[in-house]
Amino acid sequence: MMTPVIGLGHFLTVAAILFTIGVFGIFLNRKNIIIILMSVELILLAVNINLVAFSSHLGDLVGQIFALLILTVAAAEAAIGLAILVVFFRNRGSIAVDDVNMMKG
Amino acid sequence: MTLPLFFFYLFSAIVIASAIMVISSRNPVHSVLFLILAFVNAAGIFMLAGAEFLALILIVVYVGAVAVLFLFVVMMLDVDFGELRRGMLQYAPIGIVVGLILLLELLLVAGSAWLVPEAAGSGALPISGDVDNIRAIGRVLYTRYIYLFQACGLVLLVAMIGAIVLTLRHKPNVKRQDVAAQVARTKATGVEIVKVESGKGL
Amino acid sequence: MILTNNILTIVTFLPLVGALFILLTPGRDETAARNIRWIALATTLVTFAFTLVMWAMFDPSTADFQFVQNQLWLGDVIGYRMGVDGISVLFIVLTGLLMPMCILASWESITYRVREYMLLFLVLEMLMIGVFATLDLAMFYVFFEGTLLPMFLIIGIWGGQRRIQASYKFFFYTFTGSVLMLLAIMAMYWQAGTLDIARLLSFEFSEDAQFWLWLAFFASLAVKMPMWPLHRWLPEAHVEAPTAGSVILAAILLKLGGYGFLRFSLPMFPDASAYFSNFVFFLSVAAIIITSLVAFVQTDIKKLIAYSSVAHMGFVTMGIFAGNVYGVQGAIFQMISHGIVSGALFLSIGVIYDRMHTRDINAYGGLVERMPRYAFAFMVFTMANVGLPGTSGFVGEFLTLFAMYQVNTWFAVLATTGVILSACYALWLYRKIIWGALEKESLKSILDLNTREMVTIVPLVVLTIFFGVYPAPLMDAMAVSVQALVDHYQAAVGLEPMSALIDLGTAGNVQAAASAAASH
Amino acid sequence: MVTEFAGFASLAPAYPEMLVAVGALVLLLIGVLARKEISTAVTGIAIGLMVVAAVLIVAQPNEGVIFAGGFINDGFARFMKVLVITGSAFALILAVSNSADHGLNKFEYPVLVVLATLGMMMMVSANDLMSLYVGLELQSLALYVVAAFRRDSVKATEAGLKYFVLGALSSGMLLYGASLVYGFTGHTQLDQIAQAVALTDRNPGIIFGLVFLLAGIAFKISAVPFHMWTPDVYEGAPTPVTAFFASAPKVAAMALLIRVVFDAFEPIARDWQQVVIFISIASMVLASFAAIGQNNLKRLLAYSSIGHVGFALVGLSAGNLVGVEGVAIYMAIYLFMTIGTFACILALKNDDGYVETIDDLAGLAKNRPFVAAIMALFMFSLVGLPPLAGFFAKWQVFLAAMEAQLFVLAVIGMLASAVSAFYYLRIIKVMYFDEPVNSYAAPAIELNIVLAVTGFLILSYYFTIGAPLTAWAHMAANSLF
Repeated sequence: MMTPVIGLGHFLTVAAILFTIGVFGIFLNRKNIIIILMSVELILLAVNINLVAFSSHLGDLVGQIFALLILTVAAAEAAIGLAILVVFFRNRGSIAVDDVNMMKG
Repeated sequence: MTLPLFFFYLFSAIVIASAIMVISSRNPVHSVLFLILAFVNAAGIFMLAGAEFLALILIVVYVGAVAVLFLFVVMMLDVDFGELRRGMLQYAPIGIVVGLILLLELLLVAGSAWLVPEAAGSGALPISGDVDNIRAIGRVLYTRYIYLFQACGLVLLVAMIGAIVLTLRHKPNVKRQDVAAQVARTKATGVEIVKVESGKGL
Repeated sequence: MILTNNILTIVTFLPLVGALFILLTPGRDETAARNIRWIALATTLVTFAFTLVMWAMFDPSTADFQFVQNQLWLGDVIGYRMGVDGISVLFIVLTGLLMPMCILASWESITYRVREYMLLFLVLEMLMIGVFATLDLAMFYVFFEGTLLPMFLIIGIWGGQRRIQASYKFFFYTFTGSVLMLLAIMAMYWQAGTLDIARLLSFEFSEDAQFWLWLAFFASLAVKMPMWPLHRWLPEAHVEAPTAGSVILAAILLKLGGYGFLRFSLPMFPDASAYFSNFVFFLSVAAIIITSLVAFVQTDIKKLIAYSSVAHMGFVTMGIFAGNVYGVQGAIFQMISHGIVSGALFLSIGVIYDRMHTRDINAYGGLVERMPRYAFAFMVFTMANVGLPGTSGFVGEFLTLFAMYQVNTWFAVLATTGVILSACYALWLYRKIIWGALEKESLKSILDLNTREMVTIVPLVVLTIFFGVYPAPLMDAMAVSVQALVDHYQAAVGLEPMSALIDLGTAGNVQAAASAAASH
Repeated sequence: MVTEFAGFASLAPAYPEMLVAVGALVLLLIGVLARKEISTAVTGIAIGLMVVAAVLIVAQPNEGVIFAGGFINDGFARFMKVLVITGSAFALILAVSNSADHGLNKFEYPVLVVLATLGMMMMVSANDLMSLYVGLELQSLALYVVAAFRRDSVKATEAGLKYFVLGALSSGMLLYGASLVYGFTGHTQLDQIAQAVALTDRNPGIIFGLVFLLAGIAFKISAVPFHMWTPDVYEGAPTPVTAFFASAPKVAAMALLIRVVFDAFEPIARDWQQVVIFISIASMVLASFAAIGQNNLKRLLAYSSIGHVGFALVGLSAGNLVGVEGVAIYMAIYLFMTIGTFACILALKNDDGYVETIDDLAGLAKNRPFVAAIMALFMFSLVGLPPLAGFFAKWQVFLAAMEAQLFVLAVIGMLASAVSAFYYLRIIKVMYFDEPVNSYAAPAIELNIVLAVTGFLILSYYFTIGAPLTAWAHMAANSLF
């Protein structure tokens, strides 16, 4: 239906950069949970761009349905995440989480 | 450069720039605002790819609800963000290395798509030209994908239960109106007759 | 007919029935403990009776497996397969014989957690009989490795001062070796397409496969045996284990290794066995000499006996890998005899340990004055341990040495020095404990064997002497199976069948051959 | 677009899911409408619901693909679903009498567990990347909440938060992989992906998509190097919740992994096998060594579960029928061992609270001989000592690895299992060889029953459930090939 004015690679590149920024954000802000949650949203956004681009490129609607599902579920996920964050904050008075420690006794 | 391509580069540049700002901004409120900016521009990218409905949803659901929820939480929690940022650069070198490797690999994939644009087969649900995007989604969402649709409903239900069970607190001293209790009042429960002996008081 | 088909199942799982009764015995007081002891004793005695029935029903004129059961059980791989031949039948009887003695030996010395103790012993008996009775390679491993569980707990709970270290060492040495054998078993399944031992015995593995499979089996069996230098766990386990635990360890558990060599390494991997035989001879002779020397300097009686066990097992491996009829028969005989003798020695040590609560050699001396019966029994066992003619220890040691002479004279000569060494330390031990003046105050009031101890020790004295003078019952039972095994092995490695040289059908011939060799 | 809905009867393969979904809603209504706190009753009904669902799955042979290819019910799915439901039901039973101690005495807890179970059933039956994702998220979201359920405890909420963050990240990776797979094959349905993969030669896009997918799932089964969350979450979450985490979700995620790699990526088996082998070795080795230093029981069990996932993956690495059968049996046995072990931990309560560290167990055999005996049984079984069930689990997976000639993997795995014996034995040593320090109250009746049942099954595996389980697992594995 659409003439592919913009090549698929353009979209994928943007998505790849976004995904990397998201992962990097999680590494960078290991203590700030709010930023981590936002980084997760960025990752999901990258995924959605991927899916939409593929959907358009393939002329196939499934990708958009998939993206729609992800949007819905991600909204639910954000709600849960923030709820847990709030109760944690109430208990701790801070949102700093100790580093995930692999060898903690 | 064609117009769509120009807009694509514009939106992409803004999305990436604001994504970087999201993770590096000193103030989380700024982060949320940049997140909103990223979403709005991503909606533009969606539009360019022909997914009009998703573009709308992204703005309505994400900017309208999720991002605002973030904003609420950031404002509500009185967080000392200065403390959180300390030691942030400690992980930066390894993070940069990991990030770069990841990026390179992902670009490799993207690049391969660039080189062989027809690597993919034909889809399961072809987009027909004479139906607009929202209509096409609507037609399959409640029929073909009824299962996923219902399941998403359950996911949202879980989110609701979870949010309530985690955060709702019954405060014992809050007065509420209870209609049933009001209607059920009788003389016996409502009035107490006390015989007061003279000269004694209550 | 029903009995014939199911005799092995009965013998193997009968102890579990007793264990169930013990589990259901109510109460936690002394009465309950007594009931539990009696149940355990009755169970082991009945089991022993059934093993004797099985031996009586056993037909020694064929090398085929008897009382066979063969059903698939877990999927298509693991089956419920049972059967015995002349090699395994004797070990089952030996196990059945020693278990009641172990229960009796623990009658008074085990005072706490009697229920668990007896339970573990009955489970252990089931597993040990299972090892010898099963014809499924996977189930062999299950039984073989399963013995770790009760033994670990027996050493760890009822053991001596340093029991924890001993139990850990025991567990890890054996477990680490065994996992490699497990992988080898799996590899054998994929090569041969079955785990039925009867069919595996006739399957020819490629030489390359044999090499690795032999090594993997060796890793497990040599630890269990134990062969020098993998024997380090044994002295500690022996020293720390309670008396009955030591008896079982020395008498039965060590034999699992030898049985494994006989059942798997030799017939299934003949080429590799021949290839590695010099290596095994070297280790065996090293074991015989080195551990005998080490035994000299021990001050702990149990440790001394433990090291002598390692030395005796050296004769066994030597005999097995000599790969001729003398060697294999000698090895089996040596294992049975060592089972009786070393078990009896540990029982004897348990007797004085119960009285004095020390195993230090220097704490004893002159026991003959107060304990004449004990002194006599201990003498018989010491003689058998040394390998004096007329005791059961002689036959096995002699046959293996004789076999070794035929294969490699140098190793045989070196091994023979081990016999002399063992005579030295064993007699020295006997002199220190039994002879001399009764000087120590604490020993003045020591009592001789009571009835219960007589019941445990006298049968072993009788058997030691009986098999020394007349080994025919054992030799007859194993002769045909051993012959078949050796023929198979020698055909595979391309040697002339030895059976043409001397007919070793009966024990009389063995004795004749023995005296003939002795006159050389 | 034509509707593909052909009457209610055509949905028969999904009846169990529908039953559980409706049941969850009914439970929710009961809980909300009831005037007083009735969490125990809701828990009871929830367990009953699970039992009915399990019976329905076993008794109802309706198999097939429905919902336009999004949902599949086959022998494998039925096997795994029964396991998942069993795990969830047992996890609920464990929380009955001590729910107040762990802050679980709210009716939302059983409701969330039921919903999580529904998510797991969807994962097991997923035949499409989309239904896979939605099922996974339904499960995960419920688990995040359950982990933080004790909202006044810092440890529990921190556990919930960590679990959430890493879970969300893993979902992101999984999705990124899914999007690449979709893009480069043009399909989301697993069997169609397989067809497309078979047609194209090794396309880097598909490979990367596969790797990201595997990484996402590896998080869910807590395999190394994506295991970091496990010890913290296990330690922080309330013990009945930890028991739940360690049992049913692992089974579901493992089933998901098996289905994805076999249904969708069979043509490039070589590629994913290498990844799985790496994950497997890393999990076995790291868990064996990292667990040695632990003194907290729940952390130790976390490492133990990491190690066991590694062992189960040995079977998957083989990539053959025996391997899948082995993994199925492994997960079944692992489920019972885990439930039983956690039941032991929950059965030990004194005035200071529940047993937390290994040292607390000292001399347990004298005070609580029954619990100690069962615990020892489980430890020996976790080591993989015959004749206990744990041995047969290992037997199955390593048998598969030997068939696939993965000798190095098998040897490393076996040695790792020997090392792991060290820390399991330490628990037995403390219970049996040391002198008592604590005295514990008698456990609740339903815990005793759970202990007796699981202990009996583990002990008598060879005689009782071994043969039917093997036969059923064989059937289940066959349905994938």
